[in-house]
Amino acid sequence: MQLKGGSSLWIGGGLVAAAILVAIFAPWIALTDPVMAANLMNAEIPPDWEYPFGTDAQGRDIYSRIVYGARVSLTVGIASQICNSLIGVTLGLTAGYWGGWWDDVVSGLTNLMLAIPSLVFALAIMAILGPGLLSLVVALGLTSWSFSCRIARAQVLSLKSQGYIQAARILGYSDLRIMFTQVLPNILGPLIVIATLGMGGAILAEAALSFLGLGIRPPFPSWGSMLSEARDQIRTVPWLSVFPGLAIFFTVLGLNLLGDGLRDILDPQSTTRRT
Amino acid sequence: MRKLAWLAAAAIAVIGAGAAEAQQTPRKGGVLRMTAPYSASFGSLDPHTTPRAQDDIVNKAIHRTLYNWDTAGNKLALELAKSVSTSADGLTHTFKLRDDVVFHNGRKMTADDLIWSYTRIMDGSKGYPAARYIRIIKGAVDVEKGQAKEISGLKKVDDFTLEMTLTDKVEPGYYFFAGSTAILPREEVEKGNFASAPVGLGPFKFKEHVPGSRVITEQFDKFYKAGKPYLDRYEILIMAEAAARDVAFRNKEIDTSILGPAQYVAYRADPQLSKGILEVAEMFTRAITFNHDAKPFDDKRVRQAINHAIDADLIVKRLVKDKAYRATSWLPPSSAAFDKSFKPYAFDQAKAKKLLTEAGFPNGFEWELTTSQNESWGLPIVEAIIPMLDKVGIKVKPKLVEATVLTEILMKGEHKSLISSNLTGPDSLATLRCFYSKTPRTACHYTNYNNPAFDNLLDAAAKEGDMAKRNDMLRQANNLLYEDAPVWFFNYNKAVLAYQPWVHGLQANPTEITHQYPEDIWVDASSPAK
Amino acid sequence: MLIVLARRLANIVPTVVAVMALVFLLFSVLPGSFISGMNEDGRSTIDPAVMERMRKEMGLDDPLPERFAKYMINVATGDLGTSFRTREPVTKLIGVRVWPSLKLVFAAMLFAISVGVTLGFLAALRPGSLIDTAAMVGAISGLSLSQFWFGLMLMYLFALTLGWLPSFGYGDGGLRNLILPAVALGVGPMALLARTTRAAVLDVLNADFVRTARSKGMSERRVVEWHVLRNALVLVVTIVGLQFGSLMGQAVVVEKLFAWPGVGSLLVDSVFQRDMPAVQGCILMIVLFFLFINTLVDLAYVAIDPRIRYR
Amino acid sequence: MTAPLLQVENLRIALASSGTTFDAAEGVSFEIGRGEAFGLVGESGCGKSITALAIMGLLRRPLSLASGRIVLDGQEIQNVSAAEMRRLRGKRIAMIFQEPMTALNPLSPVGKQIAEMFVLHQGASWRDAMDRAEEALRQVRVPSPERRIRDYPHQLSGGMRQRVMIAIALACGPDLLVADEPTTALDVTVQAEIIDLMAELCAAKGTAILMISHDLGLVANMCKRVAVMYAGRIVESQLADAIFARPSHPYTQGLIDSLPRLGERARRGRQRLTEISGVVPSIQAYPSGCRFNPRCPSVTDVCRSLAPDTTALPTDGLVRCHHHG
Repeated sequence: MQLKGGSSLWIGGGLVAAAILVAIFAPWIALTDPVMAANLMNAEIPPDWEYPFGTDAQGRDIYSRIVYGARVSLTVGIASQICNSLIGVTLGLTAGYWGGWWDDVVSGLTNLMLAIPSLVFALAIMAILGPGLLSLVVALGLTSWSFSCRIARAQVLSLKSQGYIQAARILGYSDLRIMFTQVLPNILGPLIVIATLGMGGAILAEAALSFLGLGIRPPFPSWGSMLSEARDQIRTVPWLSVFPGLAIFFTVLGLNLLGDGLRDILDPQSTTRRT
Repeated sequence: MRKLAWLAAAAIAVIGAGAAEAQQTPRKGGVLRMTAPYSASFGSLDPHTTPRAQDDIVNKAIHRTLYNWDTAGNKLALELAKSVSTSADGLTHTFKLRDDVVFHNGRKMTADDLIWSYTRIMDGSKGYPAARYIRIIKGAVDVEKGQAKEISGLKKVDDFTLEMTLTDKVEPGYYFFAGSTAILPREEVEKGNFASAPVGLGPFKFKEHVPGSRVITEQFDKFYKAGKPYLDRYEILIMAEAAARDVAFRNKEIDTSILGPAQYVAYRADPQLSKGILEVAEMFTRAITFNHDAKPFDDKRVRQAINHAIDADLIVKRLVKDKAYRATSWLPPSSAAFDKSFKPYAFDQAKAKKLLTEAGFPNGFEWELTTSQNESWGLPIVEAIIPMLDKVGIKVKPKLVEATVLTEILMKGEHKSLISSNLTGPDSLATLRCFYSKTPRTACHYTNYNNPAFDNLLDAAAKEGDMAKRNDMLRQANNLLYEDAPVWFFNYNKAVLAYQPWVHGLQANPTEITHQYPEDIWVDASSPAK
Repeated sequence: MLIVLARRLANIVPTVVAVMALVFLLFSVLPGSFISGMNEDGRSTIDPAVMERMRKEMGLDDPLPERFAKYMINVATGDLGTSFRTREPVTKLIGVRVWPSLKLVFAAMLFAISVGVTLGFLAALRPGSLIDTAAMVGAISGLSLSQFWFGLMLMYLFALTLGWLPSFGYGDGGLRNLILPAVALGVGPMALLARTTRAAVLDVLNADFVRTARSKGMSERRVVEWHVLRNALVLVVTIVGLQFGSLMGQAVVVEKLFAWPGVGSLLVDSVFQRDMPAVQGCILMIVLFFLFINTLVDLAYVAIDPRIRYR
Repeated sequence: MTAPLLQVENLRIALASSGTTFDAAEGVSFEIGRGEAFGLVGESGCGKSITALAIMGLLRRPLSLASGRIVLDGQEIQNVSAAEMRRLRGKRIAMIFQEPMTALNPLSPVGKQIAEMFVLHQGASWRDAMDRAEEALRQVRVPSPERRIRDYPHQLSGGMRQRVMIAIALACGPDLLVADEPTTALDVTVQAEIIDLMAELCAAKGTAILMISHDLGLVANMCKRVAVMYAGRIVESQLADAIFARPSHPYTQGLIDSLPRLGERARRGRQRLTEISGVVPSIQAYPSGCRFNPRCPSVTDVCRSLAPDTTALPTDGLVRCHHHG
């Protein structure tokens, strides 16, 4: 437990839920179109009643861009973690289940992924695929599955040693069915925790890649690209960076808190403590 | 028109400021901390191997070329030669070299050094970028192809006289002023460690290079210009990140900084910082290059419509924050062939709509526009264009790529259209050659524009010996480009260099503002750097 | 000790080969090429015919497996090829970057360990107290910060507003230039370490042998010094190792922001310039550093935990 | 009769859990004389271990001592300062824990863990303390102690580790040794050795033992007097001999019936072992009245409504049952 009681779960859950709701209802919450409602005559207006978060250099309403940006940032976070979980679980399950040379290959791959820092790997993939939402999902979704892979593999091995799998096989269950009905439910808790914490990491990684010039495909906004673009003007036009910065901070904070809270519920033995 | 008047006034203001400074007596000694803003490292300190603007900042301190850009006279001037005489056919040039030029290792420069340096550049196995300039010398291509050991067009008359025969009737200054044609001492290059310990004949000696961080040079006391350089030490600090550069400049850790549009506004608004701003109309034209091989850009009316549909003045004013001059045609205002009577395409969406309808696109079309992330001629501009073109039905889909690969995309003709910044000077003839139909795509003919009238004008201009008449023809050619709109004419760059109040003698170099000749720079006693 | 070392070293070779194969494969499909590496921003070009000839001479048109085999043989002999961009040996290019990189990474880790572990300890010794709550709120906030934004804030605060430290660059390689980038880089690992240490210490404090120690009549302070520290260290060392190892690669953003001449900024530059030999060299360096740190961590385990020796 | 070494009076231990508190133990009273072996028996969760921890002053949140007195050699120790308690702990009262696997620090040589006692309580130098640790290991009959002293816990067998624990506990010659299930985790063959060793050493040093176990047979063998705990209360305390002969509480009876013992087995013929039906109630859901009533074979209405008080037994014992009195 990182914060007292379940407060981290509730605060975190609240922040994340707010971000998700904003993303879902973006067209209704936003005041203007995030791309087309540009008017250079309105460029860089400080926050006021008409533009609650001010406008950017293109004269677009920053509030509306942040509302739509939630879609991009959350999509990147969620989709990349789904990728990571799928890859990790598939490799981990099959490696633990079949063992042998395949296990060696998977553990080799896992070591490989650990040895190349994920940001470097993501940088390489982004350079190859070029900037864009799909590229981001791929770059961040292919680079950090080693942890879920290990958990899945360890769970299979433990069930194996307890004879469950042997028994299921004797009953005539198929390999796939055993993996999905016997193994998967046991690791779902830790996986959700990993994915929640990973989502925060992915949103930050998106910002870092934007900073390096390899972010989302324009002109659709992401929080990372908005923050990155505004970095020369942090002092002179502060509202350009303050609001996307806060959006990133509170969403990632929410995800981290939620992950901590979920860990207490879903993973009391804390196989995910090491994150 | 108002714009142009303002432009002229600005130019005068800049020159006036320079004159006022010249009246003060330069102080000897001190340190200047120049910034290298374009990339996070230097490519190479061997000037022959690098075409990069970033590297030329260092080259200007350590090395020298046959010609130089004379900022005060706004023209090319002899640097390593005292005089030049040209033969009647205009092809052979005889240079009387300076006899007081000494390399940092103490040896005197002679005609042999020029011949050796130019021959080295033509080593075909190395692909030195300056080969494209040296190829103008007769026989240079044979060396490049390995068919000859010596360039036949270079002849040493005596130690300080060099005879150079060219293949075309051109002004040699345009070819022998680029930093990558520097004159190097053979014995130092052949030691094999030249890129790490360069030896030149410029005003400053190489002292230290921390790759990715800085180059430090020290005053060379045998420099050929009397009394110069003033500075004891000239440091070039790498700072590619604009936000960090801003902090460092305000914190007085650096003496110069290059400003982007956003910072330009902030610095102009600041009572202190606004006193140290050097502006110059650089010879870069920002434009969207249409590929005329691809539909619908083969149609002149579509290209004209786009020029009418975008409110470029508004973008220049609001988004680029007046850190640019609205482009009329291809050649920049500093070119002698620039026609001041022309007005840029007017913002007229009704006319654009009409042109599109005539061209068969009443409802517009979808358009993939390749762009880099550059804040002055990349993504932000495209983002501003999107809603404007949307109003005439054109749906722009930006394709973001890294700035490095822009050239390659252009050379391969993989683009439908691409926004970039193009060097458009100082050689107006060479600049316009990029629209000459027989120029290969890989040599800058990225539009594949084809207009026989334009070709004829260029052919005639190349043959014309009289500079005034030649400029006349080039002006007509440039005006043809205006009419045909092979590109979207966006703006000419206004380069802005911020400097600390103790810095004097900076030059408004329109070829590249960061390419300062550091021997003219001095700092007064209020400089905090030691 | 030697067995652990030998086993580790035997693992390094296949990992390096696999990493380099992956890098080779990835970058063989990278858009832009050699030519982009030699040019810049459309400002000037090398004659295409010359380019083609150079491609052939450098063997860039050979089949991928052949190029890879050649490269690995060269790597084995300490030759990482020649940079497209600078036309110098990559070993030289990277060589000068390693020391600044190591300095930054070690300084960041020193910061992360000294602050993170201390905070974690203090928090765990008084769970639920003000210091615990403050440290953990701080830690989770530290994990939620965007690195470049935090770096910029440090610049504004400590360089511009307070004027205590230089805002950028390597300077003369002194400590003053090192502090801000090291803090910017170290804040993430610091936050993680604070959390891990707290959890580890709480785990150990609940262990039976700590109760035994208390039943001996030991003061809390002695319990912690004699029995808790070392045991908590085992858990902390794992996280330190993982963080430390990947830090050289994670430093790209900070190095770029602070104009720090490390391997990370060279890597980013080289990726953008399509300077493949340099990219490969940088990644090799980063991976070797990771493996080196992991070996150190394994040795640290052996030193700390007697159980490992006899396994 | 001289004053007892340890008097525990009306001990109540509270467990705080999500806002409310429960009694983990209440009304616990017993006395232990000098050099006497006293047994505390009950199933896991009955409160015997936390009683031991309370005596040691080692209760940690969420457990706390709510009321009652603990008197050691005439001195009340339940409220003494932490520093004073530390001086008592280890020196005058020592404790052995159930799990020898985890009760020793895995990263410290066992010799050092013994030597700590001499450094802590007798101000010995480390070198001197290590010599004495070796001697202590010899006393608990660890073979070649001069070598073992440098061994780490994982290099020792479970029995050996428990010997080390005994060496630690008896290092400073305490007046009272609290042994919390000292043999439960060990092999049966080793159990007897450890018990014998403990009894022998304590007898030699005049150390009293508070033996805590779920195994009534083991306790009865070793101890003079025995108390049986159920659901946080002592339900019966008796002389060990008497408890087997005449168990007074139905729970004690149940415990005896469930014991497999060679001698008894023969006498009772092939009769099956009986088990106490039902389960131990959880601390949050102690039944009202007599806490044993849901499982008691002779339960009556009064058992369900009224908590029974203690009744003196003729054999110098006490029982907490409505059916005695």
